[in-house]
This record gives sequence, structure tokens and C-alpha cells, in this order.
Amino acid sequence: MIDSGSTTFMLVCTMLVFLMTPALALFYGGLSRRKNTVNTMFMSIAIIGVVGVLWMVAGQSLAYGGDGSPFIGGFDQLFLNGTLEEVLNPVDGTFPPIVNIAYQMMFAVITTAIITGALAGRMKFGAVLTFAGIWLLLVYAPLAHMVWGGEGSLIGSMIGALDFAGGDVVHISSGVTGLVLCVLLGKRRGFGMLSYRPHNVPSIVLGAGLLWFGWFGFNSGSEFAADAVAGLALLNTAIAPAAAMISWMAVEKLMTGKATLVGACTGLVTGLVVITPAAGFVAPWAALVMGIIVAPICYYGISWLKKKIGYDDALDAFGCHGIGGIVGGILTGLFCVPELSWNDMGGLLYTGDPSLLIAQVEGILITVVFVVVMAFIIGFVVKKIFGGLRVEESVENEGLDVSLHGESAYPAFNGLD
Amino acid sequence: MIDSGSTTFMLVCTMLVFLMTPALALFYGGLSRRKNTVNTMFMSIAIIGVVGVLWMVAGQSLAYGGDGSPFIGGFDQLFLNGTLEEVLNPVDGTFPPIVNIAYQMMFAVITTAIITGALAGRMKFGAVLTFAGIWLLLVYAPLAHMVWGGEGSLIGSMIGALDFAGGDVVHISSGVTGLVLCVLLGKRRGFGMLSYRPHNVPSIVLGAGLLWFGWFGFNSGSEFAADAVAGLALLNTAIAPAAAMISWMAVEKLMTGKATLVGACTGLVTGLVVITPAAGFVAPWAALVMGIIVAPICYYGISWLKKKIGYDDALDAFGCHGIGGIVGGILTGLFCVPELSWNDMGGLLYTGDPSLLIAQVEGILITVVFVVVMAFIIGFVVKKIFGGLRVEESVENEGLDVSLHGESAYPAFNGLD
Amino acid sequence: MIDSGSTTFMLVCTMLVFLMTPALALFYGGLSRRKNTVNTMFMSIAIIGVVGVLWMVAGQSLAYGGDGSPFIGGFDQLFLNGTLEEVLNPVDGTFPPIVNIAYQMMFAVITTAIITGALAGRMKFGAVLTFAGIWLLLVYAPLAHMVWGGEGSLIGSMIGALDFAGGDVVHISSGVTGLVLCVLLGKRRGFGMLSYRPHNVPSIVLGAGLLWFGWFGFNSGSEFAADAVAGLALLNTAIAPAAAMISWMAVEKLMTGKATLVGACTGLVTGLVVITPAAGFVAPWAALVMGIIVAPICYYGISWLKKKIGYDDALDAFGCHGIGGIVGGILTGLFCVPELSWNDMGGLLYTGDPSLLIAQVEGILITVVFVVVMAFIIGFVVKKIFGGLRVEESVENEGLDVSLHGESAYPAFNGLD
Amino acid sequence: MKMIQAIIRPSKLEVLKEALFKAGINGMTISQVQGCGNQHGWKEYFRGSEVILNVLPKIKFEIAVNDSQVDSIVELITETVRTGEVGDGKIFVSAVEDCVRIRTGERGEKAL
Amino acid sequence: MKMIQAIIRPSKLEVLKEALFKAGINGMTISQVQGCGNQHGWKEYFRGSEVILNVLPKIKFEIAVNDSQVDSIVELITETVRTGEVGDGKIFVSAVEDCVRIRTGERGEKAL
Amino acid sequence: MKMIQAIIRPSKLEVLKEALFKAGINGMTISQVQGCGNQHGWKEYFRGSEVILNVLPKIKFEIAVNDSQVDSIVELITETVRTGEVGDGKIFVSAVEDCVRIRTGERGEKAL
Ligand SMILES: Nc1ncnc2c1ncn2[C@@H]1O[C@H](COP(=O)(O)OP(=O)(O)O)[C@@H](O)[C@H]1O
Ligand SMILES: Nc1ncnc2c1ncn2[C@@H]1O[C@H](COP(=O)(O)OP(=O)(O)O)[C@@H](O)[C@H]1O
Ligand SMILES: Nc1ncnc2c1ncn2[C@@H]1O[C@H](COP(=O)(O)OP(=O)(O)O)[C@@H](O)[C@H]1O
Repeated sequence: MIDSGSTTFMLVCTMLVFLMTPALALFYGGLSRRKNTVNTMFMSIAIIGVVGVLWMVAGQSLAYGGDGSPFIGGFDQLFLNGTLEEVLNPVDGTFPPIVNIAYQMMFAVITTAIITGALAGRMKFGAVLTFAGIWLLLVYAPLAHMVWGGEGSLIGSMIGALDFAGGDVVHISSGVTGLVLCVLLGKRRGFGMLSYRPHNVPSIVLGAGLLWFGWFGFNSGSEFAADAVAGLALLNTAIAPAAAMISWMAVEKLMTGKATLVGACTGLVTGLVVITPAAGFVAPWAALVMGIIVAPICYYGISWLKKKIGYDDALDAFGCHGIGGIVGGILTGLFCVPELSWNDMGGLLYTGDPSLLIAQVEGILITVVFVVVMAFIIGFVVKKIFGGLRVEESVENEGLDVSLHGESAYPAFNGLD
Repeated sequence: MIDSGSTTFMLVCTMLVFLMTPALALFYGGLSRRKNTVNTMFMSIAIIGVVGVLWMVAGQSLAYGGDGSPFIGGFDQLFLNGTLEEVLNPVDGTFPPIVNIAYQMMFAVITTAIITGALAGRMKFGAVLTFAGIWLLLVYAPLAHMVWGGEGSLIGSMIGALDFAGGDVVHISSGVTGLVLCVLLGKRRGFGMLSYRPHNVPSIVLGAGLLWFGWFGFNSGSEFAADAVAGLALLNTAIAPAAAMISWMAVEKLMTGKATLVGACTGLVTGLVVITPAAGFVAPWAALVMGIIVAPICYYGISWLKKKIGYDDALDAFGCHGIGGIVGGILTGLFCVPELSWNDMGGLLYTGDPSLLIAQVEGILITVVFVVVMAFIIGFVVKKIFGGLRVEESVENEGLDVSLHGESAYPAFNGLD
Repeated sequence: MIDSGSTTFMLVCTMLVFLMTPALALFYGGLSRRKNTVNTMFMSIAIIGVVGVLWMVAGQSLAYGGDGSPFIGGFDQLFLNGTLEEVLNPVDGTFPPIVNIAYQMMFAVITTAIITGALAGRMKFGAVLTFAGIWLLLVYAPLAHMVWGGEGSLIGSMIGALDFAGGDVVHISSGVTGLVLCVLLGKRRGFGMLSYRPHNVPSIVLGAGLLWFGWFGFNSGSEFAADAVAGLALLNTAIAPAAAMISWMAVEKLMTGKATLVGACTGLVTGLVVITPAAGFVAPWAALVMGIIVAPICYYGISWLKKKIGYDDALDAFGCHGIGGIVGGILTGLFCVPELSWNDMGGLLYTGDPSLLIAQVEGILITVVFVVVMAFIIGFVVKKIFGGLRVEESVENEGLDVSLHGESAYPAFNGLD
Repeated sequence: MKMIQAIIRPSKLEVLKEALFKAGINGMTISQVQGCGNQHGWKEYFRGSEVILNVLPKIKFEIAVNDSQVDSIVELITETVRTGEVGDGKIFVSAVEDCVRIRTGERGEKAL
Repeated sequence: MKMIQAIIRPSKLEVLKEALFKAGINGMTISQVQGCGNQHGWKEYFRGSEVILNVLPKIKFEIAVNDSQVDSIVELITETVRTGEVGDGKIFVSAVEDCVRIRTGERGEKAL
Repeated sequence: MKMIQAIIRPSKLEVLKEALFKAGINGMTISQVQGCGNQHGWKEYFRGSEVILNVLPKIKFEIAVNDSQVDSIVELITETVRTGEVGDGKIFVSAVEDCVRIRTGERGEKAL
């Protein structure tokens, strides 16, 4: 027998995580310049297609197939081989394994889509999709295995780092990859001189709202059962972003005199990111603290570090997801309630023992190093294939929408940009 | 043991109620003038932050803590004290209590956000948030206790008024508060002379659609179990708004010759409001009747009464939620199926006994008086703190977006307004 | 006892299918010309009202009441007669029957709304709603009975055609009706000469994203239980659209040199349509194949056949839903896994026996013939009532929004159209 | 050279454009404007309350032509977009002193 | 005839319109433009980074009037929309050679 | 005084603005328009069907200058935005009779 309650829970959470990618398209689309709106949204939408198909073809197998390598799954589930048999001959368990395949597919899609925030306005479309496909198979799938591959996996089992819903696997991996591509791509022409601003604030609000909505499924679904811990994960996923939003607004008020709506939305996203690795591990008060802490750190990363170092992370994929994910991973090592931990290590604050904290940092370091190396290599290969990652100057000036796709986002509206 | 089916139901309903506030931001945002769009949306979004945090800090405790006062909860659950223990040592029940905390938080958020519809285009942003925070703790939390505080609570238990999902607690309280603030604020400059119209109809449609979607969770989740009554509440939440929409369109056709889409969306919202206190108490045919009745009453309130009395309820928070909630509360006293009632009183129509109807009216009166008095007091205090509730004339003229937030909703689009 | 897990599943799926109609309003609204946006969206939204009410009044009874005619239900459940009793005296079963009433209502709403895609920009509003109401009762309800009426129903039982979630009932019926109305209406003035393009691409993306999200509830809910087959239906509903999107993009790249975002969204919708009749019957690899196949066929239907034959299916209701539904129905006859079939026939590919394939084709033919005849008759009647189906030339030129509804979608934005 | 500025109804945009193309004019600049005139605005209703709109969407064509073409073009426009109802619009003619084709640097009438 | 072109602040749109109506002018064409002038733009912040906006939204009124009305209308505009702060805007006056009311075909001053 | 009206490609907006600032011009009014010219439109595809767009987005600069500045500004514009491809745009020069700075009431050239 399976548990129809938890099965329903996982079915619904799968749908919710799916929704995050269209939500991200709206979020990123609103943040982009008007002339690049179609291209920006298209990157996320097309990734649903590319990753959806590739996950079925090989991703699921590479991540969760095989027999227990520390680094990667196997080839036994290519094309979801064996899945239909499981449907026809159900085994006992909380829910049918096929539901988890769909759930994991949605994780792979949104993770890959997050990267595109760093690329807005200048990358060849074919290169984006090719990079996304290779990255899924060579970075995401192995990393998911290392962290969530169970018994014997490098980060999750051998090191014992905790990652409830995807601090390492989702946010650090995508954010850092975004950063690497920024460096490979170079800045948008006119970066720093031109007045880049979001072109559609309601679209950003809608995107952020739907992201948050979907994120409830993302974080509480990662409990894989409809129980009290799922409730805790849900509550924490409400509290941390609420706190981070207020915290970001306070920082803005202090630094520039005015709280902005785009700022509030950015702040809540950093709160969502920071609570992701911790959602089912920490108490509600800790979620509050994590939300308050993460916003100023990301604010600083986006407004100061980015200018200082000089990379052009257009829509702040690294600034929000990379930095926020690292902060969240580390704080999990501090605040994890021992009784809720997946292994015998608890947060420093409760146990006085830094083992978990150290494991968290190790997990993050391995993730960062692995991702940086792989992203550079894949980036170079894709650059070779396409004769450069970047569009022509004239395409960039005219806007990628009309040049690359022959479409304008709002052809019946006048305006500048 | 808990019931994983109902747990899933409540987890999902919590997410759905959450979604109502971003939906409201889109609904109100579309209804506002273009130059006030950011401010209008920001009020709702920031309230997710403010109320989210305060609910965790004290709201939940004030509403549902303590030991049975008729008026208010207690201080024993500040900072959700005790919640983590409940997660670690699960008790039996339909679902884990932590899920209910999250569910109640979302109710508090959307209720507070509804108020802002009355304030569009003229209130200081800090004053809005301060008012919202105090109001949550001093009006919403006690009222939730009075109605839903169980054994010994004033309205729900002593008077015996029925409120399935929040006629008193949510709609009357927020609508009436909006009215009080309208009076304190005064009219927008140029009200009645200028041509105020919604600036973005698709945004209104989207907001209304997502509101309705979330409202299913709001109303059927208030059964707190996945059973036939939840199904009834869901069905009624489909029928009443459908009927109210058609009813509103018919009124418009009659009065002005043309049915409008903004009218249809307004009508459906009044249908959602009217069925809220009744959703799990009435038969589907009664939901149809309630929907048909409410639309013309709200239409009259908005188009005639508002002009007559002369308050400037910008986006009709009182006109839709206040009036609709009162109509719904009264009709519940008429149509409540005795077998579905939470106490031994049934609707006049079934029992011939007016006790329930009287209880409903008493409940509404207490709610209105309590809310009016408290809203005025809090309004005055906030006015003192901020040296006036209202922005400068020049800010109002230029639009609150650019003046208060340094942002425009659609900076890359041309147009007038 | 009922199963609270599956009850929750069906409650949530009902909400999700509801959401598809507002989503469709956004999808169609974005595809329309700016001056017809309100009218286009209003058709879908008003249909929620009209069909919602009529389904409760008579639709449910005509579809699923009565005692087993092959063609139509009965009159015993008018006004949902008997439903309240079922709520008060729950019987055993997977979930309470009242939930299914709501679920079926949402199916009826979205199906009727799909038709309006063919009508954009030229049909009298009253005529649309009148047609919709009559069509619901005389076409949709009987057809739902013929296919899903159980024991003794014409298509589902006597012929034995399979339709998991509504290839015949939903997509072919609405798409073909759209085609019939196109022919009755004639082309928009300037069709072929003017440059019709979508006016708001982000709205299309949002609509498509929410449609897909809701479609998960549509397809997996059609298993009527939270089990492995529901999981399969969900997974297939992810894979087929992903594949169809990529397939459509490839066709565009080949034919015009550029992949477009509107194309990607159209492609994914064809993938959703094609998998609808097959979702719980086929293996994931077959979903992949079906997605790849359907896109070029619909592309051809929309870009070539439409021009060739010369009907003006404005937003391609027939091109996507009619054609896609037919392809899906036929491929189900090929790919249906015998163990998953609702009767003793399996797909040709597995069994080598063409019975199911033949049954599928018969089911489609009966559907098409029935719908064409009825739609013409109803169309003629409505034409008589309204003295023509079509608005005046001046109304069409000025745009239906301002002329018919006295509203503009975006009154504060400048632009041409 | 003259600049002909015509303010017309939005619904006449396409027909006027076609008519001008047919008349051999293929240089023109079009924009959306809001106009007030004898057509005193219309009423809309927002939630049952009357809203008076006294600026209406209009389309502005700007067409630079040789002096000799002015009359024929003015007539062409007038005939193409006239409905006889209030709100048909206005045409303004004014002098242009010079014209430059940016691509080639040509100036004067041959740059038109 | 003259064409008066006034570039003003968006927040003055409604008052100027009303003032012109009161002065008996009921023909005008309005559009939104972006302007640079002595008002050198403002700063906004996007995620903590300064954004310099050197074009600001402005409203352009175009009013064709008889020669005799020019001065009074210019004065009316100036008085109505002046705030004394940088960014109040500019008025340009130029000659119009002809005017046509499309509806009737009338030409010249009586067509205004 | 003259009014220089330049219709240019949208992608040249920022460069032209900067170039004018550098040349000491800091008064200008910018708007988006749709243009037809020798550049006969482009093709887009909507669901596989060709869509011919014969009006393209363009940017209009309006710059009022002293008579003496006209030639240098025209040249500046021409050089800054020329690509040599069809669609580079046009410049029109016409006379302005008067100019008023609303803030101060100044008139004539000193009001520019
Ligand atoms: N004096 C004027 N100056 C500038 N534009 C004007 C003037 N009079 C009319 N217009 C423009 O012409 C449009 C049509 O004018 P209107 O008087 O309504 O037309 P008609 O004379 O045909 O009734 C107006 O909406 C406005 O944009
Ligand atoms: N030389 C000019 N040519 C065209 N438009 C101008 C010129 N100077 C100013 N403008 C327009 O007038 C607006 C207001 O000018 P500004 O110099 O800011 O006003 P003020 O002189 O009152 O400070 C500008 O935003 C611009 O649109
Ligand atoms: N006669 C004209 N009157 C008004 N605007 C014109 C005229 N000719 C061209 N334009 C404007 O100039 C723009 C560029 O003209 P175009 O002929 O395409 O440039 P080019 O001559 O460099 O190829 C057009 O899109 C249009 O907006």
C-alpha cells in the first residue's frame, strides 16, 4: 500500500515546483530591459523543454540510477527504463516512485533556469540551450547525486552535509554557474553607463509571488511526506522571506532613503533561498533570524561587490542564489535542531559541536569548486561550437528580441528602450 | 497518528491562501492609476512581510493562545513558543497543529492587505505599515479569537454566530477599517472631477482569477479536513461568484447599457465575499441565490452610496468586502442547513426560528462597533506619530511611485497618467 | 469511509482545472490585438459565470444523471438535486461525489472557453454567451455522457474508445465548434492584409504557464485517485509538452530561421492537447514521441491549411485543440499500454490488434459529426435571435473593447492598435 | 517643402497608410496622441460611476512633401478618413526649411 | 495661425487641460514625451545601485490658435503650470500655414 | 530659432543623447514614433504565417537651437547615427518664432 495523502502531497508539490519556472520567466522578464524581454523569458521557457526532455532521457538515471557511486548515478534508467513496470506492479512505500521522477524533473528545470538571470541581454540563444543541456547532465545530475544520492554519496553521506531542499544542489550550483558565465561573456555594452532598470514592476511582483507560492512545494515537498516537518518547512518558508523582505527594505531605507518594491521582491527571494537548505531543520525563530541576516549580505553583494569586482550579473543570479545559498548552508550548520537532522550531527548552537558546521562548509566548498571547474569547461566547449558565446554588437543594441527571435514583447505599446 | 490526507489538504490550502495576497496586489494594482501602481502593490506585498513576522512574534498567541477569555488569546505562544516541541513529539489529530499556524498566518496577511484598497493614492507608506502592524495585533487577533476562539469566545461561542471562513473576521473587519481610514484620510485631490479609471484591465483579471483560485483554499480549507463538507464549500465557492458575476453584468447592462470586464471581476469578488461566512453551511442552490443577491447590493453601495456619503474608498475595499461580508453574514442566518451548523441553531428558512439570524446580526454589530472604534483610535495614534496620514499634495500629483519609492511601474512605456 | 488522500487530490485538481480558464483568458488576451483585449478575455471570464451557473442548474444532470442512455444523462439532478443529502449522509467511496460535481463543472467551463479563441475580434458578445449556454447543454453535456457516461454510453462503452482526460470531450469538441463558428462568422475584415500579431507576449507566456500548471490537475485528476497512474499521467503531462515545445521550435527554425517564444508556447499547448486523451494510458517514451509528432502537424494546420482553406480561426482554437485532439486520440490507439487500458483493448503497437485504433477513430468521427451538426444548428439559431452573429464594421474597426464594453485594456498606455 | 500633420481616428490608421502608399508616398512618421476637439469625449462607467473622458486616442501622421504635392495629399487624406461624424480630425500644414537623409547626407527636396 | 507647443510636467496635465477649456480652447493634441533640460535627471536605485535618469517624462501640448490668441494662451500656460522649480518646461511657437477640418473640408482659421 | 527634428533608429538613442550632451546641447525632447520610409518593413512570423510590418519603431528627437547652431547639430546627428543601411532616418529643420522658459517667463533665444 502507498499513502494516498503523501502521494497527493508529492503530486501537488511537483506541480508547484513546475510553476516556479514560468514564475521565474516573469520575474526575470520584468527585470530585463524591454527590448530583451522575449529573449529573457524564452531562456527559462525553452529550458522547461530542453531539461524536461533530457531529464527523462538521461538526467534521472545519472542522478539517481546506478548502485551507489559517491559521484554519479548510472545508466540503468535511461529513458526512464523500468518506470512503467513500477507503475503496473506497485510496491509499498509512502508514494509511488514515479511521482518522485516528476518531482526531481521540476527541480532540474528550475535550477537550470535560474542560471539565465546572469546572461540577460547578450548570449546567443543556441549557446544558452546547448550549455543548459550539457550542464544538466554533467553538473546538476552528478551534484544531485553527491548530495541526495543516499548511502555512499560524497557530500550527503560521506561528509554528512545537510541540504534540505537544495542550497548546494539548486542555488549555489546555479548561482555560481551564472557567475562563471558572466565572466566568460563579459559585460553588456554600456554596462555602468546606461540606465538599466527593470521595465515592468508588476511582472516582477507577479513572478516573485508565484515563485514564493511554488517554493512552498519546493521546500515542504522535500520532506517527502505530509507530516509535521512538512508543516515546519512550510512555516519557515513563510517566515524567512517575510523577514528578509522587511530587512531588505530597512537596508534600502537606510542606504538610499527609499524602500522600493523591486527591493522588497529581491529581499523576499533571498529569504527563500536562505531557508531552502534549512527549511525542515530549523525552528521558526531561526528562520526569522536567517531572513534578517541574509538580506543585507546579498544587498552588499549585489550593490557593492558586483561593482567592485566588475562582473555583469545582469539579473543577479549569483547575487541572490549563489550568495544566499552559501549563507543558508552555513547557517544550517549553526541552527539545525539535532532531533530534526538527517544524521547524528546537530547545529553548533544546540550541540556546541562544530562538526555539522564544518561539514556544511566542506559541502559548499566542494560544490563551488566542482561547479566552477565544470562550468568553465562547458562554457569553453560551447564557445568553440558556436564561435563565441556572445551576440553581435548590433544585435545587442537593437535588442535580442527582434534580432534573434523576430518578436517584440509588446509590439502595440510605445516607449523608449 | 495524523491523517496525511487532511494534512496535505491543509498544507495546500495554506499555500493557496498565501497566494491571495500577491493576487490582491495585482488586482488592486490594475485598478489603481498608473502613477500609483507601485505604491498600491507595495502596500499588499509589504504587508506579507510585516504581518508574516508579527504573526509569528505575537499574533498567533494573541488570537489562539491563552486559556479561554471571551475577547483575546494569551501571551503563552509568543514567538511560537512550544511549536517546535509539538513537531518533535507529534500528538494525534487530523493534522499537526503547526500547519494551522501557517494557515492562520495567511488569513491574517490577506485580511490586513484588503484594507489597503481604501487607501490607494494618498497615504504615507510608513503610516500604512505601522497602522497594519498595530491593527493586526489589536483588531485582527482579538476578533479572530472572539469568533473562532472556541469554547467561551464572545461571538463564536457565547452569541453563537456562525462564520465559516471569515465574514466577520476577514471581510467586515477589513472593509470597515478601510472605510474608517477613508474618512480619516479624506478624498484624493480631484476625486469626482478627474477621470479615475483602472489602468490595466488584464492585471485585474489575473488578480481576480488568482484570488478566486486561492479562495477555494480559503473557504474549503476552513472545514479543516478533506471531507464532503470541504467539497460543498468548494462547490459553493464556485457557484456564488459565478452567479454574482452574471448578476453584476445584468445590473450594468440595465443601468449603463454595457457589461464591463472590470464589472464582471468586481461582481465575482462580491460573490466570493458573500459566500465566505456561509461556504460550508448552505446548499448549492442557496449559494446561487446569495450570489445573485449580493451583486446589486454592492453595486448600489459602490456607485450610489459612496457618492452620496462622499467618502473616497478608492478601490472599494468597503464596497466589496464590508458590504458583501455583512450581506453574507445575514444570509447565513437565513440559509444555514441545520445539520451543517456548528451549533444547535439553523437558518430561519429551515427552522422557522430566528435565533441564528439574530445571532448573526449581533455578531456583525459587535464586529462593526469594535472595528470602528479601534480603527479610529489606531488611526489617530498613527496620525500623531507620522504628523498626518497623508502625503503632500505635490507627491499626490506626481504620483506616489516616483515620489515615495523612486520607482515607476512601467518606466519603458509611454502614456498619460 | 472515504479516502482523505484522494479526496484532497480531487479537491486540489478541481481548483487547478478552474485556474485554466483565467489562464486561457490571459493566453488568448495576449494573442489578440490590443483593441480587442478586453473582449477576448471577457469571453472566457463570462463563460465561467454562464457555464458555472448552468452546470449547476442542468449540465451535471444532463451529463451524468439519468439511468444509462447511450446519448445523454437525465433530469433527475437538476439544480444538483440530491447533492446535499449525499453530503449529510456520506457513503463509502474514494471521495465524496460532490467533489466530482465541482471537478466536472470546471471541465465544462474550460471546454466552452476554448471555443472563443476562434471568435476573437468580431462576434457579438450576447451571441457568444447565448451560444455558449446552449452549446453546453446540447453538445458538451451529451458528449461527456457518450464518452464518460459509463456502462452503456455510446462512445466510451459501446464503441470502447478511450479518452483519459478529454481528447474527444474537451479538445475536439471545442476546436471543431470553433471551426464551425469561424465559417459562420466569416473572416475578420482585413484578414490576410493587416498585420495581426499578438500584442502582449508576457501575457501569453503567463497564460501558457498557468494552463500547463492547471493541466496537471486536469490530466492526473482524471485518474480520480492519488496513485501511481496519477503519477504517470502527471509525468506524461510534463514530457509531451516539453517535447512538443522543442519540436515546434525546431520546425520554426527550419521553416523561418528563427524560433519564437509565441511559437514555443503554442507548441507546448499542442503537446498538452495531444497527451490529454492518453495521459494515463501510455508510457513516458510514448509521451515523448507524441509530443514530437503533434507539433509539426499543428504547425502545418495553422500555417498552411488555414490559409489554403481560408477560414479565420483567429487564435487557432481549431488548429491547436481540434487537430491536436484528433492526433492524440489516434495515437492513443497506437500507444495504449494494455494493462492500463480501461477495457480489454490495448494499443496496436503492443497487441498487433487494430481494434482499439479503430474504436478511437470511430469515437473521433462520431464526435466530429455530432459537433459539426449541432454547432451549425445552434449557430444558426443564435444568428436568428441576434440578427447576425457579427458586430458592425465600425465596431470591428474601432475595436470591440471600446465599442461593446466601453473599456480599454490599458487606457494609460500609448501605442498603435 | 511642407510638413503635413494629420490627426485622425485610430480606426483609420491602416486605410490611410495604404492610401498613401498607393499615392506613392512612402515616407511618413506615425504616433499615437490624445486629442480634444469638438468631439467632447465619451462616457465610460467604472463600477457604476460615470467617468468622463475628454481626451480621446488619436493617430498623428507627419508627412513631409514637396510644395506641389500638398494639395493632392491633403485631399487624399480628407477623403480617405472622413466619416462625417464629429471627431474626424484636423490637418495642419507648415513650412519645412530643410530635410536631410541621414544615410546619404543628401539635403533638400531630393532627400524626401 | 500659430502652433503653440508646450512641454510641461505630467502632474500639470489635468490643470492645464481644465484651464484651456475654461479659456475657450477646446482643440488640442496631447502626447507623452521624454525630455532633457536644465533639470538634469534624477537618481533612482535598483538593488542598491544608482541609476541616473537623464530623460524625464513630460507632456507635450500642441494647440493651434489664431495669431491673436497666441500671447494670451502662452501667458495662460505659463501661469498655470509654473512651479518655479527647474523642469517647468518650455513653450515653442511656430507658424502654421493652413488648417483643414477633415469632417467638413473647411480650411484656414475657421477650421480651428 | 530653428527646430531640428531627427527621426533615428531606436538603437542610436543613447549614443545620440550622449553626443548632444557633449556638444553642449542639454535641451531636447524625445519620443517614440513609428516610421515608414525606404526601409520597407520587415517580416516576422506568427505561428508560421508571415506578418509584414511596414511601420517600424523609430525615435524622434526635437531640439530647438539658435540659427547659428543648426548646421553643426545637423552634422553631429548625421555622423553619430549613420550606419549607411536603409532606415537611418531623416532630419527636418523648420522655423520657430518664439520660445518661452516657463519657469522664468524668459522669451526668445535666451530661453533655449
Ligand atoms: N486647435 C487644435 N490644436 C491642436 N489639435 C487640435 C486642435 N483642434 C483639434 N485638434 C485635434 O484634432 C482632433 C479632432 O478634432 P475634432 O474637433 O474632434 O474634429 P472635428 O472638427 O472633425 O469634429 C482632436 O482630437 C485633436 O487631437
Ligand atoms: N532646446 C530644447 N529643445 C527641445 N526641447 C527642449 C529644449 N529645452 C528644453 N526642452 C524641453 O523642455 C523640458 C523642460 O526643460 P527644462 O530646461 O528642464 O526646464 P526649465 O528651463 O524650466 O528648468 C525638457 O524636459 C525638454 O523636454
Ligand atoms: N517624407 C517623410 N515624412 C515624414 N517622415 C519621414 C519621411 N520620410 C522618412 N521619414 C521618417 O524617417 C524614417 C527613416 O526613413 P528611411 O527612408 O527608411 O531612411 P533612409 O532614407 O535612410 O533609408 C522613416 O521610418 C520615417 O519615420
